[in-house]
Amino acid sequence: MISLPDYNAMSDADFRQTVRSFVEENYPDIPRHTLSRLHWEDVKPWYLILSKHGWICPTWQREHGGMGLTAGKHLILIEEFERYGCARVNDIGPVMLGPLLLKYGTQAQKAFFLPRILSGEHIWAQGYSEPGAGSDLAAVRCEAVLDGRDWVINGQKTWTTLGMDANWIFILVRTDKTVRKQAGISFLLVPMDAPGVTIRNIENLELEAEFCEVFFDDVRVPADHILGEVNQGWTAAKALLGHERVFIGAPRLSASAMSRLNRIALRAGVWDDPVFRDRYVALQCDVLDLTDLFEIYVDKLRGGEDIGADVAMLKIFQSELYQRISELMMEVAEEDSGLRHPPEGDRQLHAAATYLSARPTTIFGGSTEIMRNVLAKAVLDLPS
Amino acid sequence: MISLPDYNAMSDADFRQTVRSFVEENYPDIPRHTLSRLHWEDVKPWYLILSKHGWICPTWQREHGGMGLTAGKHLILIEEFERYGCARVNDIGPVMLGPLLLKYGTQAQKAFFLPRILSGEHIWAQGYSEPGAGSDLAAVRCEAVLDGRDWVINGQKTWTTLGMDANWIFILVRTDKTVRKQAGISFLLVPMDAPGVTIRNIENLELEAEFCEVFFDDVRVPADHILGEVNQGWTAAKALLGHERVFIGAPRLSASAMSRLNRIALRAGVWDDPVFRDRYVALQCDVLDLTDLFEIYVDKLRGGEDIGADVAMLKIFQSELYQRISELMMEVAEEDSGLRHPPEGDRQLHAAATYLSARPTTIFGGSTEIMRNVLAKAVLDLPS
Amino acid sequence: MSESDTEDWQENARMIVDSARAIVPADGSLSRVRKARFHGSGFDREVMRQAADLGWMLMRVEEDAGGLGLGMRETCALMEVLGGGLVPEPVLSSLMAAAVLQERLPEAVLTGEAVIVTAWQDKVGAQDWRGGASGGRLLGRKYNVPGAADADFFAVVTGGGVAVVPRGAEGLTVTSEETLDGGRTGLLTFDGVEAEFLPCERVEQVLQDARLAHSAYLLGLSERALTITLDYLRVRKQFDKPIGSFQSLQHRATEMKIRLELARAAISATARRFDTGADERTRSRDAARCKLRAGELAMLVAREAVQMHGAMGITDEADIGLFVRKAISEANLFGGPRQQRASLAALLDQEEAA
Amino acid sequence: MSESDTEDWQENARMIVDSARAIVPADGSLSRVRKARFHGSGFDREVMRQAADLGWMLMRVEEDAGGLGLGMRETCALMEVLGGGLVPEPVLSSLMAAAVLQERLPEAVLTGEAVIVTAWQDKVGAQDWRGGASGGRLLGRKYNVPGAADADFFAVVTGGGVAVVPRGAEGLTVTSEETLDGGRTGLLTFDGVEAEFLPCERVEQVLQDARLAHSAYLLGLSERALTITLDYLRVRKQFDKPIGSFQSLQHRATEMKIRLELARAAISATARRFDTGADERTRSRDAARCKLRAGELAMLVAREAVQMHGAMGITDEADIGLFVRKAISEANLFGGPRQQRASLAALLDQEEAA
Repeated sequence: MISLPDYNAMSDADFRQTVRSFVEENYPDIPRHTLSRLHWEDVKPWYLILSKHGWICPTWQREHGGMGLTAGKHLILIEEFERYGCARVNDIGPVMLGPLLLKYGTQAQKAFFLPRILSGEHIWAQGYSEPGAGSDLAAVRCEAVLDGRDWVINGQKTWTTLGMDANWIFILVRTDKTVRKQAGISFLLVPMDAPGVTIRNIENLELEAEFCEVFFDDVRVPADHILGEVNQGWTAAKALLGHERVFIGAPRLSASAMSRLNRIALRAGVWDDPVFRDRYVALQCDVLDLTDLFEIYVDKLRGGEDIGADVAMLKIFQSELYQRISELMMEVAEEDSGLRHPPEGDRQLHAAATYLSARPTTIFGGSTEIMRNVLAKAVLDLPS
Repeated sequence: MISLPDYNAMSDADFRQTVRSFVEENYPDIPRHTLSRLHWEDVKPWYLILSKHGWICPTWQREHGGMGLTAGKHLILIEEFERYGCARVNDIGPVMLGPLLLKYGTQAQKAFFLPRILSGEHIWAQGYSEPGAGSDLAAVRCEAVLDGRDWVINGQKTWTTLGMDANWIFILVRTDKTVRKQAGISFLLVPMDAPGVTIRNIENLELEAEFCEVFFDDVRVPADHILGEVNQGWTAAKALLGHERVFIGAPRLSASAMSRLNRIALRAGVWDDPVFRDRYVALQCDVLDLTDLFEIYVDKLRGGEDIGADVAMLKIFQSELYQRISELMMEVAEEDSGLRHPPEGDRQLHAAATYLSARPTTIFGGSTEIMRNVLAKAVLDLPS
Repeated sequence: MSESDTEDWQENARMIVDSARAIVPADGSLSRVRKARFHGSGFDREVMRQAADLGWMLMRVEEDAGGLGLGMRETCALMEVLGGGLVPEPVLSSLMAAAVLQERLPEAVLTGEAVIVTAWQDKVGAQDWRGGASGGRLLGRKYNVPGAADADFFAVVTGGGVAVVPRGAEGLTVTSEETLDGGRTGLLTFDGVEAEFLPCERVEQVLQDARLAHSAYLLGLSERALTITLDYLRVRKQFDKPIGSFQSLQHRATEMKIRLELARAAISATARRFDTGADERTRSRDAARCKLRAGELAMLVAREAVQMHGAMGITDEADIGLFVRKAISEANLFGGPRQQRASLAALLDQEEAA
Repeated sequence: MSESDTEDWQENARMIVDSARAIVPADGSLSRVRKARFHGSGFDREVMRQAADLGWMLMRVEEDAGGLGLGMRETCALMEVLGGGLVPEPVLSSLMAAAVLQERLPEAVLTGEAVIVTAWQDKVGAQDWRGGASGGRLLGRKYNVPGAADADFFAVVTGGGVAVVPRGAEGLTVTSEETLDGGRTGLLTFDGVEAEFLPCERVEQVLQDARLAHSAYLLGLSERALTITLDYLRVRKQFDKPIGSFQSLQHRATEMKIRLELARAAISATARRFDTGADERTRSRDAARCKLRAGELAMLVAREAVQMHGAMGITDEADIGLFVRKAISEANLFGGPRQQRASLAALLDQEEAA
């Protein structure tokens, strides 16, 4: 195991500098500041470098091969990675599955899976949504039946982000149809090369295959490929929310979009137009106010406080703000808003790229509509 | 009976000129272009002049003492009255009850009530809403029980516009509690001086007593003071909607608010501000587009076509537009937006007067929320 | 306003809309449109030939110039159908060329053998068109020329007159870039191209007409996108209920409907005013107002259609995506909202002075 | 940022907020506020005396000038409570006078015998304050002076220094007009009033502080109005269901909540930055940003509160109306959104240059 310094003992400023130097020294020759996700073949060098230095799983405890960062330090790491424009790696294993394994996994599961996430041998995908179970996730119908020593799985998952890059997938399956829908769900771990697993890529509006459908046709996995107890999968699936929501609501996406808007406006010759400026400063205030709100949640994370349902406010406002910025970009870009490729080959000037990349932010990870339902009930205490 | 020319035979232009001359010659020395309603004592001279000339009930057939105007001609009359700024009279009798009497009334009812509306002897109020029955009007609880030859009425009405000026009121009352709520409602005609009727004025945000509550405490009216059949009141109450909705959606309120906004902007010195102009022209387009949409409905009226539920679009957009104009006024008026009285004594410059008068337009006559529910179901065919 | 020609134009419009069914399938299929994306010129010459056969090239040519002399009401009716079908061919640009050239429209265009498009825009983000002519030659650039990738002639509009330039003219460089909807937008660069400049006094009017006609295209697009979205709201279920039963989506859907009907009313009334004689200020104002309304409508419907389709909305395979891509590709043609509001604000000055 | 004084300020703020309960009833009763409307000076001298007794007049006076030297965090905490209680007294204007005058604040003000308010604004719709001094005398006008109808002293801020002018000064005319919330706004006219001009370098800072403090007042007002509206949504029934169960109202309510929490976060972070040392550009930008956010919040909540209360919302008897009237009376004080955005746009130029 790699021996790492105690990052949490560093001052924030020192740690920030450490991360900055690390990134500058180690980031490989792959794209930076991409708006869309890179595939495994392109981002693999960065994953392996992070892996080699013990930096691939920042939040795992050190005894499990992680960096053991506090939430505050983790945020600094994210900020510096974003500042440099580091591509996002296939991080479902490090971010989603790892913590669940640590909490619910058996000793054997931990011993088998954790090192393989750390090394990059296992690249995981998340199989939650189905054609009939999106916002209403608990309506999953993909089912698993115990047949001797195997689970036999039949059904379909969809919107599986970068599923085509993964060699393992964790899925929510129905294992009891006779109970309340949340109570009959289990959490299975499935190798993508198991007989009966097929995938079909789905192109998104950016014409990239970022997600896929995964079909399970009499797929068999050993009975011990279950995480947690039978019919307790819903609890595990829900356990991850909370801390991550704060990061989703961070003002970074909007702030970087503002700097692109600035450049697009300069190119379009409207930077000095008072009408444009009036709208620009209003958006700028939105970003700054969001930053102040975000800091409140970061302080809570730093202080080890639990994050309540109210964090949905961050996600709603951030994603809608990002979209509003992208919409002003489109207006400012005028006829160039319709170009498929960046003007002058400069991605910063490509209004449509931001516009399209902003669309899923109000849909995935809890749609704005679902988030508002949650806020209305859990925070505003309005009746059903 | 007064002998009137056949106005419908005139060209639109000739009729418009006729109305314009009539107003200029006959309008009494009472306020014009008021944003709030006048009370009976102030508007009475105008009512009596209209009455004397046979112009008080423009839509009633001529044999009943009306002008017998077609919808198209009626619209011209309304436009010219508004153009001159004629105060609105207490018109519940002419506009609401009259047509209902003509459709559902007995010969005796018509003979008794119609002439008294025409003469101004009876001033009517409408008693529909109750504290628990606003948007959900069919939930009326004010009840009437037949006791011998009398209806005995107990309960309360509220939001009765200019009820304090009326000497008669028509009310929806519950006469059968055992059936579907719409099926147990009757329509009674009640003199305000009947023992047991008390009223309490309600001041509105403009600090004027424009409406009141009316309480019924063992109020007795003869059994024949019912309009239509027992338990058929809901049908009568609903019968009036349709044509009137077109007039509610007319762009006049918004157009006149724009001219006030123009003056307020000039006074505030922002008329040349490009940021203001950008918002001003956007609102101006809204008014012009609304005018084009309104004309489509006017053409339907002229052609005698039925008006469908889609007319709610006019009301929603008009009332929200009027409010948006008033909100820009408030912004432009800066610190003066908070003044109770008009700056320089000029009501045209009083942003808050428009702001406040615009508030009820999205609430009364079918709230925007109810109108959108109706549109979603009846026009967009969306499921319940 | 004169309504004496009411029945005439309605009958004409009906015939033209019917004829468009040869190009826009009555069953709403978008398979041709989908297949044509992202390769070749972005449009089908065969469809342009059909359009010529159907007489569309003569619609905006006056009767005494040998045309059909049809009005903007008929033109908008046609454009609305083309928008609903997301037709990628440069029909409007060809009609503009015909309107500018009148009896001087090349014969090969009328027979459908050749395709002509209009090149007018001097720069991105402005509605200027007077550049390009210098000393009897064409110089400089013309932006956003639809169909440029495979057109045979360009009607090049300049302050010095209009020039019909064949594709192969010496000194003319034609380049084009892919657009998000899978088509291409052209850039013409003139390096002293010899040309005959024909006098033309109606350029500004043709541009106003085009702005209105393009608004009708966006209206058709938006209406179909709303219809598809409403269909989805009726059938897609979550929490055991159709999502169209959720009040917040219902209320947002009614807002789209209201904006759509405002656009329809404005476009239809403006087309009538254009056909029955409107003064220059009214033409200028109403063309801008229609374009503002229709452009914002298309962007609103695009945004809400994606959101209401949820994850389906951000796939390329769902047809709604074709509407979204077309909306964001074309909403700003003939001037985005910024330009329209600026020109309306300029008219405000005239009103004050008047 | 230094957080060493975290506990200090929190304890101070708690004490001040507690002390405000003498003026703002803990049970939320608005009967005093309602009764005070539309007669007299629009405020209660007794309450101003209480405020002085509670030491508020010394809050913004430095410790070496004999004051408490409290920060903007404590001030905003107080203003938020006053806003929630719709307190009509000119507390902020008095605190401004104290901040400007420091050790020169009249003794009678400290004891609560006399009321002082600040007169700074040169014209409606602008944040200019340098006018008024000419040749050692006061000339011209000062607008929007709160409490002018019954104040004893005016701290008149000019480019030539600040002058403490007693109400009865020769050449001073005090008039006041009713405001929609039932208070009065004052206009001072100086016809060559003799005055001693005390030097003062902190006017712009005090105005930034006031802009922030007034934002906190609007925040308190908005929060209470939202609370009342949510209560109404929970109990008011239509169609046999509480109207708060209707999704479209729920979603709009969440939007108010989000805007409210943004305002709270911005005001709280700005107050901390002000207290821990922010440069001039940050101060200027953040004061404008808080005022923009809070002003728009108050107007949003006012609009939605009326609509969600239905007919009750347009009566004067429902308490929500008091909030609506106060919101529209005060949202534009210290500059409406137009002014704030304009000053933010001006800062944009500095950023570019920087």
